[in-house]
Amino acid sequence: LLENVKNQATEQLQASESRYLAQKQIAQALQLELLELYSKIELKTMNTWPISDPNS
Amino acid sequence: LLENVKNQATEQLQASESRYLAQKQIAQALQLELLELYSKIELKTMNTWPISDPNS
Amino acid sequence: MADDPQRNFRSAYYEKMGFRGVEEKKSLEILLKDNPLGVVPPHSDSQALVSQYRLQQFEDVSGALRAMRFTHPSTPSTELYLRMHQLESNRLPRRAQLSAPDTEDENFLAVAMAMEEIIDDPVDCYWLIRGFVNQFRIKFGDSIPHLPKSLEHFLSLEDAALLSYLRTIGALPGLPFDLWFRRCFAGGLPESSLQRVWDKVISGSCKILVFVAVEILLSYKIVIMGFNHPEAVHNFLSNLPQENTEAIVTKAIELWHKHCGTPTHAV
Repeated sequence: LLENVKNQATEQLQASESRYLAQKQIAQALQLELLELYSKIELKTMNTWPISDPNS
Repeated sequence: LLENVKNQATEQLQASESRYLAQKQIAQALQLELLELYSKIELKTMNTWPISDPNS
Repeated sequence: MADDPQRNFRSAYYEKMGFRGVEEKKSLEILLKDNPLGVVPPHSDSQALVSQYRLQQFEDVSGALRAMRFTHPSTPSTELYLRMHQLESNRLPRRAQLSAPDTEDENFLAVAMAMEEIIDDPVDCYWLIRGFVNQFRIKFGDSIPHLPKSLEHFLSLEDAALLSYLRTIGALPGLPFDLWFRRCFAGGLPESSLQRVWDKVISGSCKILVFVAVEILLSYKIVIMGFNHPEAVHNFLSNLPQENTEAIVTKAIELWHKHCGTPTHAV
């Protein structure tokens, strides 16, 4: 019975872990996209509107 | 002992789930931020360079 | 026992706080004892894994906030904790609409600041704040709006004259209810007194907050009855003298026992 409980727990934990990792991949991709976008905006801002605030 | 193993497993699983849920919220927040930025870029593009491609 | 007993010790505590805190009676007390030696954390082998998960969660959330430029390396830690908590509970404001903290944010920040004085490690500290705030909301959210009435009730039993004086000068609605019942006295009581109150809150009673408030009023009855304006009462109670608080808390706990018996589940 103990073995059984342990196995079950391990399986659940692994499932949770893989869900976490999947979600983390997504967030990482989004974060990269965000970075890219920020630098694009700032580049444009620098090139074309040197005075304006990048966050405006 | 069995109780102990079960408790341990529950604690681990809860911590793992919490980590997963946080990651999920992160992805959501990043998505919202991206959406906002995109719409900002498009707005600027429309207003100032009507011909140019927003992704350029 | 690992090399840093304090850390394990806290891990054990915040675990209780996060998951089984309501049943634990002495949690904060245990946590905050000066000498944790001899206390073996439960399930110490699983602690490592749990700590690792929490560290990752902390880094994931704070990292995302930095990427979104909500925070930067010099953001005060309490503000970081606030944003982290907002992100985790899906209440992060839009960055374009960031405004001054509202009352709820201020309450969170006050709790965070008090917790930070107690707990050094940022991961532990955030975990404890998060646990405290969430647990408080889930467990007592419905009771909190009734606490001012409850205060009136117990004050009428303990000192009807004082109550009627407060009523006469119109000071009742202006009592610092946010400080008392939403911040749980964070920022209003010195650390050691605060810990004793929070310990009771964590073990499952928000009614202790009422009794602390009653005892504060009773202890400063003469001062309070010297004020004619509600603002004066409010200002005094919002900046309470810090000398007498241990005795006030002790009396409050006695009062709580008196009115609620063995108040394990008195809400």
